[in-house]
Amino acid sequence: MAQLTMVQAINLALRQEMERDDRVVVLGEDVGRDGGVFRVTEGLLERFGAERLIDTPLAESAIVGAAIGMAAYGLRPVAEIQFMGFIYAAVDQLFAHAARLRSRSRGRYTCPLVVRTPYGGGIKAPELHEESTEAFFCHMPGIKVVVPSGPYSAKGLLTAAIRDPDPVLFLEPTRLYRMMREEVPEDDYTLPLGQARVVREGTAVTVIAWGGMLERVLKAVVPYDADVIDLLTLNPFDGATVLASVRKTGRAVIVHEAAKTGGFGAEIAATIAEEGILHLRGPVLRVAAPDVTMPLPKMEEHYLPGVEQITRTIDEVLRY
Amino acid sequence: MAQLTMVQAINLALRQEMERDDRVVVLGEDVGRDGGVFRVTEGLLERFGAERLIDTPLAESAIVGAAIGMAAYGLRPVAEIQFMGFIYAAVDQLFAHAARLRSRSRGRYTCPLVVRTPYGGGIKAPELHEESTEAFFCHMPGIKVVVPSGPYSAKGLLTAAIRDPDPVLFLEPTRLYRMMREEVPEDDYTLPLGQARVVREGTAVTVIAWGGMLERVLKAVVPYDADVIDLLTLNPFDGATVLASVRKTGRAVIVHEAAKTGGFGAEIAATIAEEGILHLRGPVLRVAAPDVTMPLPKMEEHYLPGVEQITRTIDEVLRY
Amino acid sequence: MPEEVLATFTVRRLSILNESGDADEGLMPPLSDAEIRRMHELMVLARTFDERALTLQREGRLGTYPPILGQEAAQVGSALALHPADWVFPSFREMGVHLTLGYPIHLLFQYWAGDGRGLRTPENLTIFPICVSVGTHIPHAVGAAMAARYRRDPVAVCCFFGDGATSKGDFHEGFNLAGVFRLPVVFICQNNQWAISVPLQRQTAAATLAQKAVAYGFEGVQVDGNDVFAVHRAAREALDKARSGGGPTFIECLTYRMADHTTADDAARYRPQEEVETWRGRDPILRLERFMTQRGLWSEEYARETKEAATKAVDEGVRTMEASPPPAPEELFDHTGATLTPRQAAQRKEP
Amino acid sequence: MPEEVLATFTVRRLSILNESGDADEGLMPPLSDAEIRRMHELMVLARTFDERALTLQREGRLGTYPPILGQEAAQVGSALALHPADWVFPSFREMGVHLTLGYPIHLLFQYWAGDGRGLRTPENLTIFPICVSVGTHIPHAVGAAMAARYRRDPVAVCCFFGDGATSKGDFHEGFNLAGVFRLPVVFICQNNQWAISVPLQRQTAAATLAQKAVAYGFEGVQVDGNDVFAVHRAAREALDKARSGGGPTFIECLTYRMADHTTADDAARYRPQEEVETWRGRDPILRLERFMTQRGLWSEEYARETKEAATKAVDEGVRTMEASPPPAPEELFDHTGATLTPRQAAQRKEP
Ligand SMILES: Cc1ncc(C[n+]2csc(CCOP(=O)(O)OP(=O)(O)O)c2C)c(N)n1
Ligand SMILES: Cc1ncc(C[n+]2csc(CCOP(=O)(O)OP(=O)(O)O)c2C)c(N)n1
Ligand SMILES: [Mg+2]
Ligand SMILES: [Mg+2]
Repeated sequence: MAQLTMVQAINLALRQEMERDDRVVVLGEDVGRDGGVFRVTEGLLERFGAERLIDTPLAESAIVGAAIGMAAYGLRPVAEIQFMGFIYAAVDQLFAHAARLRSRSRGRYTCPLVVRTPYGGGIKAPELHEESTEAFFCHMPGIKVVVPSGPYSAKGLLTAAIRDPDPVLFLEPTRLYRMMREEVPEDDYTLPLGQARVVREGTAVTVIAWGGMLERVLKAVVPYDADVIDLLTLNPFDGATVLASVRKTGRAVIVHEAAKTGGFGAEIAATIAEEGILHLRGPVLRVAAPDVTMPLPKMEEHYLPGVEQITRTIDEVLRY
Repeated sequence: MAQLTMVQAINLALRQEMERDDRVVVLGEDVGRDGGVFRVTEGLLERFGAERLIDTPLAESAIVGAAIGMAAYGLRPVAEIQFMGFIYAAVDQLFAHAARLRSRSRGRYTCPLVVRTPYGGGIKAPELHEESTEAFFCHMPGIKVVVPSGPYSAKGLLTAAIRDPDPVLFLEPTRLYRMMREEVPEDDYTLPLGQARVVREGTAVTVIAWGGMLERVLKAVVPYDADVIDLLTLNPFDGATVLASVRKTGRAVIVHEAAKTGGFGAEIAATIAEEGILHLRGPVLRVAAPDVTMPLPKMEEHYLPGVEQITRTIDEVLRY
Repeated sequence: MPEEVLATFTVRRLSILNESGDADEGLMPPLSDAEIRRMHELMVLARTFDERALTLQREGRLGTYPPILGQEAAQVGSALALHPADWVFPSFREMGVHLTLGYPIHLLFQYWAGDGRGLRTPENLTIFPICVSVGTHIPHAVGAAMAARYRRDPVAVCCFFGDGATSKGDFHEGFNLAGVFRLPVVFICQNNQWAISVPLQRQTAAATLAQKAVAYGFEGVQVDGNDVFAVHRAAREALDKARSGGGPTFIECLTYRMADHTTADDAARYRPQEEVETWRGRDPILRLERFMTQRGLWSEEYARETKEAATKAVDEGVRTMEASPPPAPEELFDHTGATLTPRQAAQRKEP
Repeated sequence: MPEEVLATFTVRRLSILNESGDADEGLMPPLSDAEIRRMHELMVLARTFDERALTLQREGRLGTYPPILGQEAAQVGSALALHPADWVFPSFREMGVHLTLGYPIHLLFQYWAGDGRGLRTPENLTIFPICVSVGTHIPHAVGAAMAARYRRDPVAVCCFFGDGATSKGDFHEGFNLAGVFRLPVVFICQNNQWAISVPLQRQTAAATLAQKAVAYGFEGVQVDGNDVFAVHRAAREALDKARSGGGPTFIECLTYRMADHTTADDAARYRPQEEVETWRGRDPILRLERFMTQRGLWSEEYARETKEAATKAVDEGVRTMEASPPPAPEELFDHTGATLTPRQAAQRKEP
């Protein structure tokens, strides 16, 4: 077992799945020769050749669209969108097609496709390189949305995503790519999609987060008796784990780095308001970015929720 | 004052704004000679000529993209996407550009653009002709989302949308196009964006809806002492009106025809859970379509929330 | 500007069978009499299906329907060039392709009646579901071709679309990918000269659609789309080329949409009746019948039998379609994913 | 297939100034000595800016930066053909265009330092904000051209992008629209032969990018992008044509990206150093200097003064940029909409 970064863990997952299953192919911009702009696919071209590590032209809709055709034909494509800010051009292929191929054909054709993309803020990158609009994709039945929060979960979830019989959007928190190392087994393991992870147990408040925010949440909760839930899969999300925790603590704080209005925190809060309200002692609070688009680097720390903001919100809900 | 259908009301709004302001131009597929597939732009080509009623090639991204350029140049384009199911191809232009032009240029360029599109179910149309994925667009700061619920609100809101200095997505509930007539003044009037309408006052439960569902809600609430709120603008939505009502009634039911998970009902419920929870007597319930994509016509009534389902949910919340 | 010439491109047009039914024997594809009759029978079946669909729609037994009248040669001629293992990616106006390939008639009707179960392609066929969103299936075809090549499968992929589709970004991105990877794919555009109310000259300033292939570094050719022999020959050559590693081809079938865009449309609002009349004279079935008459392949009796067989098949399709019970409400949940999400499972149980 | 030829297209290449600095006098655009010196000075300014940006980035004073080294002729030559009222839609690698048009140097630096305020174009210029999302600004340029035409404004719109952008759907949809409406727009592609690690031959199977205009029914031409006279002449003619109602033109400037894609990239991973060396010999500034020497427009002193002036302007830009206070946190909310939403107003007040 080795201490790996998230980039290495994802690379390992791809490598192992490609070894295991010749249906797995990777396509995207600069994924081959260059090994990806974050080096996530480094060394895979050398190992698997240009037929399985496909450098495509600069065309996001075609990357996802072609991957749909490949998936329907029987392959297991893993498409990379270079940054989440460029996935919008592929939304039509994702929503009108990937999500619906199985239902449109009443099960005759399926779409076992993974779309990977770096996402989230905090890396001081140019415009559109730090989007965190995961909520868009959580309102489309037929697509799963998965967000790892570290190297270990990245490998286990990506392996599960590649083996999943349906399309999965796999969002990789860019800020975490090299921020930490974790023990990541060489062995084949998967983490089940749709299952949250209780990272820390407590009884006073439930704090729910995913991806790049989890690290900040874990810093913020140190002085509190908090249950911390790492959602891992956003769609379908693990309502049972969330509700069990809220029933125990009676208080909920949801943290995400996307703009507040319409963010995925809304769905979690709504679910709690619908199914857990009788156990609540106070409001369900959301810590989120303000309702503006991601600014350029000089402003990004004013935008992203910080530890202090999380602490303040926990304090607020503890007043009830 | 005349009794108009929604199609006529929208046509009148377009005509009057085009008379009033030569910056207003209409572009889209079949909007000119054909007068639009729903006849919404009927007669406008004859009145304003092909320079202002622009039949475009079949290219949704270019329709919105070109409209952005026109708006930045100083016009007030009204772009039509023929059905909401085809707007996904324009999401990149909407999210990466229309929403951000003002902030990207720090106010130097603006984007006073309206994108109109028929939306929603219940018309027994082919696949992708009955989408109601309004929630996607409510998570993008910089874009307003407006949904009229009848001829009168359609004219007032569309006029306001055209005069708005920022991009507005104007969703026209297709099912209502010719379902009802209302008194619609010839006179110039606007309904302010961002303001909900209390359609009916009551004290036992707040029912919140918009667009095509309002009509069903109004049928369902007849026997109840219900406050009914027609949201009209989804982003930015009128939280104050919603919260004032919930404070009064202590109970909330939100009705929308989109799939439940991640639908805009989540944001309303979350807002109530955050800011109105102390006044709640029971759970905030959502009546929504199930988490599947819109089916073909033979199944559509199994998909769309019906009067009975609304009634049942009101009964449920009244038990608290 | 006087400059160095870097490259020259030509766009060619293939036609074999003229309106009088005379064929250029030098260009005729190798077809036996039986095969020619089969072509004709399928075109008659396609037209019979189409006529019935319009009737059923008027009677409220089908939903919105897009007629194929006038495009039978483009559809049957090209589909007859396909091999059973080839993959087909249709748009929404290729019922002649479906019928030629043996897609069950009752399923076609079922789909157009608004019942999604009609889109479940039988296991023996590799036809993708009808694509309503114009042009967006082109990348799927390209992806399937990538997969076929990766698998070393000796198959071609064939993708159908209309003139309007050539304006979409996905047309471009897909074509470009096909060119870069020299994929085994044949693109067949039925240029019926209208995209609802938008005529070809407002769809593009290019004089032909075929020339759009120049942008992607592969061959584009225009054929007379009402000439079943020209269509068949071009499709056969392009499919053979694709299967043998020669890369993609773009075939523009110049034809005409004789009917309204769909049953929800009224073409009289936007196009002159004379144009329609001009094209009526170019009817693809009439033309083939003239040829068959010259060849001695046509007789009153043959014609009657052909029409009867078509009518019978269509009748049966309608009967089977209408005998199938309506979908059960729970079927809503059947194919969103391989398994139900917890929330879907709960929703499925709701009254 | 033997067939009728419908149309023939040729793609031409314009070059005027060769690597030795000899110009084809017959093709030379009309330029005074002062104008030629101005060209040179701007190219030197562009290079000086670029060198400084790289230094600043290494020192942590700028963020990720995309160098323009080697593309100065394509940028300065074309930008000098613009009129003040023309509208310009840049991508992200046209700082030479900005500098030629007089975009304040400190704002350019501010933007690349990660401060959005640098993108507020001064009122006297009509340059659109830098577009990071490749190719997606092409429809904006087309829309602006539609608006200009509607207003009867005698202006041209000029849109810049790279070779990678030609693969995007928006390139296609925008070009097609420009063709259909014969709009006053000039598309200038700096084909620097790489899109990050993807070489031109993997970007498209077309032999030239210029030929892509065939698909849209308007003229495409390739020019030697390291030849400032050829670029200038082609741009001037195309812009004049656009302003006088002649419709769109596509100009492919064949050039080379001499540096890494950005400061975050390492081109040595994917391309041979020899290729870069070959292109070093084709340096656009060197070539112009050789021409100027032959013409007696160049001297050691002129060269020194030019470099000094450029350095001074860039120094001043850096100083002004670094003297500007950082943005205040509340500025986050300043320009999302004309007014704040109630929720934004509340968020703005939060600590
Ligand atoms: C992406 C998209 N935009 C708009 C529509 C609405 N629509 C349906 S068919 C059609 C015209 C299609 O024209 P063409 O591609 O020439 O095919 P044809 O109908 O002539 O067979 C339009 C605009 C659609 N289905 N998909
Ligand atoms: C739509 C989109 N996809 C991906 C990227 C990431 N990216 C930035 S530049 C670039 C290559 C651009 O190549 P080209 O158009 O040739 O311009 P150049 O960088 O050579 O100037 C890529 C892939 C992007 N910015 N936008
Ligand atoms: Mg057509
Ligand atoms: Mg390039």
